[in-house]
Amino acid sequence: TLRLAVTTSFHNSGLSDVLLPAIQADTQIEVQLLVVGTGQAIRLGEAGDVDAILVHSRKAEDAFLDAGHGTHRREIMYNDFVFVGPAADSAKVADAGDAITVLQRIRQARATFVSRGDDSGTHKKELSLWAAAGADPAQFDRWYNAVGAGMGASLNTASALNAYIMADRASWLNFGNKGDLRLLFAGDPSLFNQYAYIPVNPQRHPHVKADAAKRLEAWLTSATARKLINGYTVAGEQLFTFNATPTD
Amino acid sequence: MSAPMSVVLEQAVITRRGARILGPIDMALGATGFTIVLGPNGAGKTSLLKVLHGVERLSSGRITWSVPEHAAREAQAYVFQKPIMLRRSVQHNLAFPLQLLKVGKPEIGTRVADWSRRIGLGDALDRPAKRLSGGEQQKLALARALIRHPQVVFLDEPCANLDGRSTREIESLLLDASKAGTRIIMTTHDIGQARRLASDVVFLLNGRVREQAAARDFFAAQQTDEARAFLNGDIIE
Amino acid sequence: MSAPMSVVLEQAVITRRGARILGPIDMALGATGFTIVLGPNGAGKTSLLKVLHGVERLSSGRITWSVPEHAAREAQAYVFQKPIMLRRSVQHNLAFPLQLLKVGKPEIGTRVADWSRRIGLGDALDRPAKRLSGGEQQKLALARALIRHPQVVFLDEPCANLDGRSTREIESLLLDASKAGTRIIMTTHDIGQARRLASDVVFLLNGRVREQAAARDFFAAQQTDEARAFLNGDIIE
Amino acid sequence: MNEIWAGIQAAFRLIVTLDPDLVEITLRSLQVSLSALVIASLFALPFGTWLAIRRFRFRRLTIATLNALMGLPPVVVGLIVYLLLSRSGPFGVLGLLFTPTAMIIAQVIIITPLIASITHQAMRELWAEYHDLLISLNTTKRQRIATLIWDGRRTLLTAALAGFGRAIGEVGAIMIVGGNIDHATRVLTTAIALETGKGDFALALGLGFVLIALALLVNFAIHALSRTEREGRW
Amino acid sequence: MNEIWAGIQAAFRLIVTLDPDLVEITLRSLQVSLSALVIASLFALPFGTWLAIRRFRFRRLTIATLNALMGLPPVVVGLIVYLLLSRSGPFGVLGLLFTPTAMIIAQVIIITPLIASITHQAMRELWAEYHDLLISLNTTKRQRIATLIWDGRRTLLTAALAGFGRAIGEVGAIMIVGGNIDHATRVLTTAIALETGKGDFALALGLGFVLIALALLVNFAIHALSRTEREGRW
Ligand SMILES: Nc1ncnc2c1ncn2[C@@H]1O[C@H](COP(=O)(O)OP(=O)(O)OP(=O)(O)O)[C@@H](O)[C@H]1O
Ligand SMILES: Nc1ncnc2c1ncn2[C@@H]1O[C@H](COP(=O)(O)OP(=O)(O)OP(=O)(O)O)[C@@H](O)[C@H]1O
Ligand SMILES: [Mg+2]
Ligand SMILES: [Mg+2]
Repeated sequence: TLRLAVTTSFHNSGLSDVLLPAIQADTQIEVQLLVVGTGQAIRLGEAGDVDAILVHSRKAEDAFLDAGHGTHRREIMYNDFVFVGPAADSAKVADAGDAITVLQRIRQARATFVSRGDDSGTHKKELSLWAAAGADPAQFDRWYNAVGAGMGASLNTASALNAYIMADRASWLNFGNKGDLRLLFAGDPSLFNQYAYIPVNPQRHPHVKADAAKRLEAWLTSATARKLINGYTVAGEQLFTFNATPTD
Repeated sequence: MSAPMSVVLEQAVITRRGARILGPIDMALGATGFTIVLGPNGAGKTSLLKVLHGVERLSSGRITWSVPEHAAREAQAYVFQKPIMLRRSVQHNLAFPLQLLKVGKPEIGTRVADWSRRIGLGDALDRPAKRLSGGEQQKLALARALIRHPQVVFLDEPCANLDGRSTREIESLLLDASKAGTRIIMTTHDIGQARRLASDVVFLLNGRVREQAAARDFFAAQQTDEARAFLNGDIIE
Repeated sequence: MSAPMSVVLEQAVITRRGARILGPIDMALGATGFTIVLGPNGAGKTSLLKVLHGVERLSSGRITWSVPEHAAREAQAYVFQKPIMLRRSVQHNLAFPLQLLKVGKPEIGTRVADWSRRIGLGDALDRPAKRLSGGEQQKLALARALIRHPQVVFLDEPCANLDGRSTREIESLLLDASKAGTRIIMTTHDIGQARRLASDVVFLLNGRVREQAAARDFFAAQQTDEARAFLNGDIIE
Repeated sequence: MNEIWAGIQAAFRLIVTLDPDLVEITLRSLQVSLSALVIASLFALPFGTWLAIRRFRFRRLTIATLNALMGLPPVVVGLIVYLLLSRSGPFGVLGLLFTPTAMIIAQVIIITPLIASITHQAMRELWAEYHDLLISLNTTKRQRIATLIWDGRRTLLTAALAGFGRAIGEVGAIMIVGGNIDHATRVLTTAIALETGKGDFALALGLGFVLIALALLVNFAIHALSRTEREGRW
Repeated sequence: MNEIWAGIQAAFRLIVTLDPDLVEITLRSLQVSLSALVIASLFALPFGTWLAIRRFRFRRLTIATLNALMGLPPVVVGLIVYLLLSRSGPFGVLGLLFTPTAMIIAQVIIITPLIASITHQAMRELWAEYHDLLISLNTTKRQRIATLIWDGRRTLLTAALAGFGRAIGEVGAIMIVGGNIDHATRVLTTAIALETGKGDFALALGLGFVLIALALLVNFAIHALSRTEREGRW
């Protein structure tokens, strides 16, 4: 068995339910998923409580590697973030040109907006976009709600507040409590969300199952994985795009 | 004084976990008098009093007071064999029955002062009742029962733990009350006391009424050997 | 029978929330005899017995048994004024003190059977003790105290709720035990009983020892007016 | 390991610097939990006592159910309250969702069975003791309950404190109905959950120790007020 | 609203179809919480009783602290247990992290103060009643505690049930130390939290109702065994 720390957004996508059995079958590795916040996933890796992590937050990943906690970083796939909001779309973001504009319009309209506010990959991405839009969420008032919760919980809050929110496509499509929220904007390349796989460093933690981690990496970057990942759809939409460079 | 209260028991029976502990009893008690209930330990005296007062329910049979249930309960008071002390000070124990009746504060104050003095606890008003000595608790329980001026009083061995003087005082107090028309039903193991107080006697044995008679006749000549044996403190039957 | 046990109180005092409820008492009790402690309600009889037995602590002063503390406690038994019933059946109440001493099952069985018979509860073995009548509980408490064959027994008004016959039986039982060498220290409000049983008397008043004498002398001629008044059931001073 | 040490330091720092955010969420925690405690007690104390004195057909069933409800999973309670208060729910119009009020409602539901059960258990003893007297004095149900609660107040303290403890440490329910919105519904426990998710264990522990300190404070205060230990027979 | 209805249906479906996953996590919930209850009781009952009979210098302080510990925030307990069991923690070598054992440890820590406090409160009454007799019979401390626990067993039931309730419904701590790993450490409460996160309220509620049903079942069973209500003075 191998323990892999993943983020809520990845788990909520439901892709894991497809991959794990296949992995089990092809490699006889039973992968145990620990679904936690990005930060916590990193910490689990540092402590050596998991054998590898699969996250999407470049900065944190690099820091993790620089500190020598991981052996190397291997990009696996990406999905993208989408802007979700009330069907009425009071802020008129649907026809915006790019993500920056979306945020600016929301801000101008002072439309209720829900932010993860939990330092997760998603949250970091949102903050970077705000920065690019030349705004600082710290200055915002009541309309901006930093809920400090996972993707699902935040979506629940947004749905109850009928608010705008930035979510990853996977979580959104699998989300069961949409209320009258709609997907309003997507597609801007700046919204792409790269997932990377990092095995925990066996020099640091002798007990980690390094070879299993290696075999899993090999599988994740294999053609089988490509087929399954690209082939995984929810409501007819493809969620993830496999972009690992196969080992030659 | 309101309507006189007499009571009738018909085929009254109490059974507890299969065993019959009282009855069947057919008995009538008049509206006046000082009834002493006699009988050996475990005869059923306490049970009988509790049934009459209504704190213990009948398993079968009937009990009927001459006045409506509610009126009856209102006008009765009971002094239990083991004094039940509220976890409060002496004075709050005395005040409690009056507070339940929403009696005015000053009125309560005077009555409490009066009764605490009568039972010699005038300077123990603020002591926790549970810390009183056995006899003091018994006296307190008695005062708490009489402070409402009940028409009917049940007393279950009220002097068991009292010293000679207190016993005498309580006895005269009860006799006065009785003369003043209070109906008293009391148990005791002190035959001398029974002779001094009783106007009529009920003799219980194994949960049944073995003998019921005017005190004079009963003490002069018992109808049953058991009663005779009991009075002599001999082994019964 | 092991070493005789006498006890000495020196300047013994109990104060509770400021009030002195006992003492100062200087008193010595010999290793043999049948001591009756007399005194009005609230005199401090129970407190004195509890101090001697060691369930109540002294606020000041000293108490010294002729044998080591532990040995003393081992060989003593106490019957409380209010019977304390374990929430168990009659037989388990009787067996309890023996179980504590790890007495063998069969031995326990026979002793329990014997004592339950003596107190007339032979056919109530499985009844919850708390449901017994007042007198039955008092007899059970007595049996539970004596079942260990203690050398010293403290009895706090043991016959208060007993009928004439039971009282007689208990008295003879106590006299036998006393003759057999058991040290008995007992309180009662029944002067007659005191006369029948006492070998010597301690008369308490307001927490102080007012008089201590051989029974014969005491009942023949009291040294103090208070004692005289007490025996006549008059108001004291 | 050293995280625990770091946590203690964090707690210390937070307290000495009187970090404004900390003060804010701490006060909110207190406000929510104490309100919940008071409201729950108003139901639970009389109800538990009533259960102790009243004999009716389904009494045992009721008590067993009450005991079972002590196991109400906070998340489920939170979910139900959420559904009731959400705009699409029956009470949506009140707009209570994501307000401290909603958190109080959820906590009241969670701690009421706990307080009622403990009350019932404590009151049975006292009722056994008072039964004959109170019947004899011909008291009304109301008077009986009042008398028992008053004379048993010291033993009821534990019931109340247990309820408070459950409330102040609870996170599952208030996270859902409160939303852990910064400066609006964030309390100590939700903040702790958040920091844990972020992986900032030191801060999480720090807040945790602050919470424990708070609980200690409240308990000492209450114990000081009602001199519990003076009670008893000694 | 209709979600609640959907939830009831989901619960019904899960139960009638005896969904294997459901059975698995339900049994695990039971196993973890009952183990925690047993272990905690082994400490808490004697300790609470001991507190009731023993008088020592810092008694009041101890009791107040114990009461305060009823408010231990599960998340914090989880965090601390995590740090202790973590590979880089002192007990890392045991490899207990993310196992049911770890979850039991956390729950024991959470419910012990609760059980001990209720025990202490219940035992003070009984001790007041037995005090003179047990002293007079010259009993050892051990014998006193044993006697009180035995004769007070029915009142202690509430303490135990409260502990069980707290354990079975708890999620914060076991989420952290258990990790909610499918087929390994997933229990009802963590599963509920998961489904809530996915926004699948029907399933979450369904699981919640199953959990409540479970609690009811356990309580009825226990009540049936110990005929609580036969006790008392009636
Ligand atoms: N709840 C009960 N369950 C079983 N037996 C009971 C119960 N209550 C009373 N008894 C039995 O019924 C009998 C009568 O009890 P009761 O208290 O009326 O006797 P009593 O005449 O008052 O005796 P005493 O003079 O000792 O007070 C006793 O043998 C007692 O053991
Ligand atoms: N814990 C206490 N706190 C305050 N006062 C107490 C306490 N215990 C006993 N007293 C008082 O001390 C006095 C003596 O009590 P004690 O029980 O020894 O009297 P007693 O001689 O046994 O009386 P009785 O014949 O009624 O049993 C009483 O006035 C009682 O109120
Ligand atoms: Mg009686
Ligand atoms: Mg006394």
